[in-house]
Amino acid sequence: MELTLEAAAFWTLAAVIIVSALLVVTGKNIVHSILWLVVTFLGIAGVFIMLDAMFLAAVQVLVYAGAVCIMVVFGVMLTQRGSMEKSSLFNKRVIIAAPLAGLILAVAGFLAAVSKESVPLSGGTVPADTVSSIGEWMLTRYVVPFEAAAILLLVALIGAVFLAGEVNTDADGR
Amino acid sequence: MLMGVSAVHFVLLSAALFGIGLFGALVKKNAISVLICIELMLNAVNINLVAFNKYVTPGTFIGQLFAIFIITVAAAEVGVALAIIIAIFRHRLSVNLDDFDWLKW
Amino acid sequence: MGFPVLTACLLAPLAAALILVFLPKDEDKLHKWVAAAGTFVSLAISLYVYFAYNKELGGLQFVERVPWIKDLGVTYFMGVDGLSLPMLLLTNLIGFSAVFASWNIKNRTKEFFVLLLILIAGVMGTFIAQDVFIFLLFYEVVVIPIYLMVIIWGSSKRVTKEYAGMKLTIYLLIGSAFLLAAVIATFVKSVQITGTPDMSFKGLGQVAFPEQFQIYMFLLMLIGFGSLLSMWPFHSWSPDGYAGAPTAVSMIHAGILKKIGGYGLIRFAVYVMPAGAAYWAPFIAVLGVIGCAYAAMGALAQKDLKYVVGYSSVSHMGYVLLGVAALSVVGINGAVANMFAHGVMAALFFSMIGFIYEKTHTRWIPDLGGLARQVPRLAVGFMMAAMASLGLPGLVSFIPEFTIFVGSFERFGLLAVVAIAGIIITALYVLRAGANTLFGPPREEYNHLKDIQGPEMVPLVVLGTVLVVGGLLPALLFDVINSGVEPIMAHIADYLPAAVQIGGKY
Amino acid sequence: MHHAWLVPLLPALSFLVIVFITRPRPKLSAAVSIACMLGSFALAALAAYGVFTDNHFQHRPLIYDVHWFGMQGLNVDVGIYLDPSSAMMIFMVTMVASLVQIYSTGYMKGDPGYPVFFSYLSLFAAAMLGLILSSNLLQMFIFWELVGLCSYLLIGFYSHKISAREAAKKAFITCRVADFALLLGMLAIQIIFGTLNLDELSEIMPHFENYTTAGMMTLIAVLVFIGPVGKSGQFPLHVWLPDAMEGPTPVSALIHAATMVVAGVYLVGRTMFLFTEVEPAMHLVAVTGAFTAFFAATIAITQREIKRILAYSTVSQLGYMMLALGVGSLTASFFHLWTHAFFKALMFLGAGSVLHALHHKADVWEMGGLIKKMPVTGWTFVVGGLAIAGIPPFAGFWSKDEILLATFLEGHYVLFALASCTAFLTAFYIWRMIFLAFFGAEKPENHPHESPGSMTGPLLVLAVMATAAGLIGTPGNPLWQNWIFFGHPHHGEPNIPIMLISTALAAAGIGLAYLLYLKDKDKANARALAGMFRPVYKLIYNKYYVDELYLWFNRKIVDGSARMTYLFDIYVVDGIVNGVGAVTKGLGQNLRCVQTGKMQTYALVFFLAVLVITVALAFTDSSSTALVMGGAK
Repeated sequence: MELTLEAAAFWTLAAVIIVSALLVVTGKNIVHSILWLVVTFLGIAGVFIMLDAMFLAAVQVLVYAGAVCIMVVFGVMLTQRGSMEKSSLFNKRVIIAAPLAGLILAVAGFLAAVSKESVPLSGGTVPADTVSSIGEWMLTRYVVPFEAAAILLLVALIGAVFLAGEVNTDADGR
Repeated sequence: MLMGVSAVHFVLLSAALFGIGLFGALVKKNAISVLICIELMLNAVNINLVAFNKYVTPGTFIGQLFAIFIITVAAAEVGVALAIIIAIFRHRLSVNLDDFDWLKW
Repeated sequence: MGFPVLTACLLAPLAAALILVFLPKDEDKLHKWVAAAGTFVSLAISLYVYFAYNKELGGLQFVERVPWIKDLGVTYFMGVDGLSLPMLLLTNLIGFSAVFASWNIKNRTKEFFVLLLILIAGVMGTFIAQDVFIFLLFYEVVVIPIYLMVIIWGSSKRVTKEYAGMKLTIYLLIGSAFLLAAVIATFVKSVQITGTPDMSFKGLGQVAFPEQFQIYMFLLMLIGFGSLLSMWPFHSWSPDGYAGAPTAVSMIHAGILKKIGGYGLIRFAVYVMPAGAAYWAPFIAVLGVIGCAYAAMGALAQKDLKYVVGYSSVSHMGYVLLGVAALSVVGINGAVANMFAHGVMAALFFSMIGFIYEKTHTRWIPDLGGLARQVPRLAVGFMMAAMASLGLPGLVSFIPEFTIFVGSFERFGLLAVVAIAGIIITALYVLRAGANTLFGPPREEYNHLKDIQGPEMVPLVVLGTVLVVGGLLPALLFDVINSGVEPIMAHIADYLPAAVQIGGKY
Repeated sequence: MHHAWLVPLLPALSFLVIVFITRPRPKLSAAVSIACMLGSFALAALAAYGVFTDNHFQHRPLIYDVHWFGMQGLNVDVGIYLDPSSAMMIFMVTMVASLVQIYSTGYMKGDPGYPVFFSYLSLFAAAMLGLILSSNLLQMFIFWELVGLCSYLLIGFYSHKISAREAAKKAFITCRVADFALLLGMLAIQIIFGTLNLDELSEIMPHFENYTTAGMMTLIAVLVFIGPVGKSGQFPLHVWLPDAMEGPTPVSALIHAATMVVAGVYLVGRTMFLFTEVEPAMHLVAVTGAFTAFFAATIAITQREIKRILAYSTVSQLGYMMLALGVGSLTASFFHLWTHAFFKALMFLGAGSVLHALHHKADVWEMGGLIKKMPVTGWTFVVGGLAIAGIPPFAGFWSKDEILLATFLEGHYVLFALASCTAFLTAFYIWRMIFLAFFGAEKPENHPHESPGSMTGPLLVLAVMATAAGLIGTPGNPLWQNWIFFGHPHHGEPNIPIMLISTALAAAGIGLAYLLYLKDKDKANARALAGMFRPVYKLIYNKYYVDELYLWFNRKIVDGSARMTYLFDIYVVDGIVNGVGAVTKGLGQNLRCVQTGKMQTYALVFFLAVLVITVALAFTDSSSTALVMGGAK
């Protein structure tokens, strides 16, 4: 019954992720929340590494911890005026939402626990060269979703620009 | 229990993260906070997908591919959502979701 | 299959509507003549079909079949038999008259006549379609023009025209919802039993449905067709609807649209679900009798002419139900003939009331009086309709009523007596309305009124002729109807309880 | 004789011609109408001559039938049924109708509705003749209703008068009530015996037990009888007939005295085979007839309007005819029908002539001494009076005597007494009217003048008939009795006491009227008498309040329940309909509050639902549990 390295890594990462996620949710200052969010994302990147998904871990760090968080900070800057002290408060739904979230967790946990036997305990071996494999898959079998995602990104880009840039048409639009 | 790390562990981790994100998404007043919490939920899903990729179908990368698409879509979503929040903020001078109730009757 | 006569008949009004669409907006006269031409072609064709129909041969004639949706067994299946023929003729008689009854319409004539023509074509389609699917299709075609016509050209009295239009439409749609459910269930069941999809009346009629199934389905159909036929207690759309509707719509609605209910009840419900019919027949008879007596009493209390006729038509439909419920050759013959007779009579009534309203701007009986001196021709038309309504022998409605009475009295005994007593009340309210409108001291404010003339005479001449000819030569009507009814009754004879002799009832 | 079918057709033709062609030209219209009527009369006379000279027809009527319409279970023929009864009727109807039409050319002169009037008269004649010649009950019913329609139109001829309009409506609806029963009777006959053909029915009836019970048979007979009760103005449905006097006087003479109202008697006579089989029905007919005769006669005593007196007299005389039928004597009944047609038409036309002269002043108390200025009208009226009172040898005597005799011989002594009283009353009220109107002092405010020849001519002809029409049926010369009978000819031995009694009663009635209304110049005794029996007088003068009773019933019960039904309809039935609508709408109103527009609430509910569904799927059904447990094999 010794603590394997794998287990130690998992429990550490899990603790980091859960604690930082809780801090994200409970924090009253939104800037602090975003900073804790970065920690959560990094923890998740660690989990990805544990799961032999190197490429994904990199993407996670680049996209989530980097780009998304920066973008959210920009969002905060553009919308929040004055003090950040109480910029991220709870509303009245706490009373229902807390038990609901707890229950969903409980049910998911229970189901996961019951179905333990049917899930393989130790994973298979993922090919080491994940990046090239994924690249091949993406450009062959999954080329259509890939292109669709590309188009989606383009649309989102244009849409975001249009929505955020509305300020100019505003004057004559109304 | 503490010894090996199996798929169940990751599923439980993912569930916990999802629960936290859900809780935040439901109770936060600030629209950007809600957006952040939604990202947490998406990440929880990603953990699940990658975990199953490793434990169930290690050779085919389906889970990872799925996760990549989710990340892509999430990035797009964040962009558009922030743009919408900013646009609304311009009209209402508020990011409190409870003020955005003009979908009602 | 020779020249598609029935399709031509069906398309003539639609063609006229199409031409109307391309005409300039303010050519009022032209619109009316185009509409008249379209309906005239239909009328001529249907007259030809009526008299060319081979009564000795019977069955479906002038058949056209084009498969349409193979998987659902839907066929563009047109044909006429003794049941459809009088209805087809009636539709075109009334359609043609309705165009002339609307001769004085001033605003949006183009839209009005386009809708009117679509309406006529739709109703016609329901009567010649021999496929349930096509039947329902045409029925749905009818509903929307009516709604538009009521709320645009209608009049608000006791209730607003918007209310009337909505009530009318919702009732029609509720009826069709029940029907749709019944049709789908019947179709699915028939496929389960026979394995081949077939939506024609004839095909469905051949299927041996389980008895319990028939009983449920018949109830659905009864509610569906019954609310169309203004069966009590689903009747309250009828007086309000007619009062709100413009003349032409009242004519078509009371004259033919209502008859789709009775027609469908015989053609579809009784034919396909004979065991259900036998099970529910006493129930139908009771509702019919209540409808007769109740609506007659209701009509007695009315002071608005259109309400009088509205309630009266509910009462007359009670007779039709009673005839159907008798489930005998005599009863059903009477029911079909009465539908024809009532259609002609109600249409004439509404057209005359329409003219009165146009000229005096009121339908409120206490405000009218002595019109017989000022507008004698109008008075003649009104009186003819009134007399037909109270079942005066020598006009078209007496023999059908008599036939229904024979059929229902035979089967229901005392129950039928209540309905027959309705003829007294009918006489009371019809004469009261007629006398107070037409007779008594003439009123000065109506001295300047112009009698109906020229095109306005068409409804009176056409419908009046039918009233008299049908009354003097009932065989013209009954031979045709009988040729359609007898095969139906022969088909369902096995399911019916043994005829009850009247002597046993006392 | 084989052209009998033309008899009703000629007037019908004239109706069409007037309506569609000659209406703008009044004179021509009248000419067409009269020409057709006379032609019809000639044909009818020929037919009657043929029938009466050939004994063969008494047992085997001439029948032509053609198929009219039919289906399995209901076949109806129409046709002509010519036997002595119908031959007599068509002869009488065409004759009276011709005379009335000629009379009308004078009476209706200058009326704006002149051509319309003649068209209605033609239509009426056609319908009436059709009724008489019908070979089938349904056909008879059709014409029965058509004469009702003509009656309606003609009573309401002065339609601008509210009283005329109301009287017409009353007539139609009263008859309608009766026709309802008749229709029921016919339906029962059709259903039980499978035919409405008179000839076939008369053969079936003696063996009706093979088809139905005696109780049912009685019911049918009673139902059939109610129709004539309405049309022939028998108690209690007599109320419409006096009001029908609102119509032009020629109409009253033709329709409401001579022809249409006797259609009821005729129908009962035609369907005698229904009644003779069941005793109670016969009694009902007899009692109704006798009571009506007496009842109407008492009312007639107190009435003041000349036409109303005549109307009640008509009701009374129709009661006689019914009585005769009820005691089984078709002969007596039809004989009285025949004579009555002439003398009553005569009196009505005479009354019309008086009204014409006095510009429609109808109260007999305001007349007086008219006979000096209007000799022809006056003396013919006196002839009519003698005939109706039953003074030999005028027509009425013979026929009334026949009825009394038949009643007596059949052993209905109470009815006989009632009928004898009625004879006395009849003589009294008719002569009261004659003395008041034609004799005594002239009233200075009246300026009567004799009517033109077109009106007096028919009066003279009818006066001759009123005198002589009875002579074909005297005990010494029983031609009538050999022509018209039910079953077999019936020869009552001439009963001298009965003749004497009836003559004495008639003479007494006339004498009493003379004492009270002519000898007594200021009519003090009459007034005193009326004063002495004030309550009775009021009761009778107000016609026993039957009209008021019906009016009350109509106003309160019928209209009241109609009102209730309508209120029920708009508040309950429509209330439910609108209620369903309101509930749907209200539900929407309330449910829309759930749509707060707050996204997080929606999400909350969404995840709650996810939770519930997941739990439900995972913990209830095994198959779905496996689904939720994931791709686990």
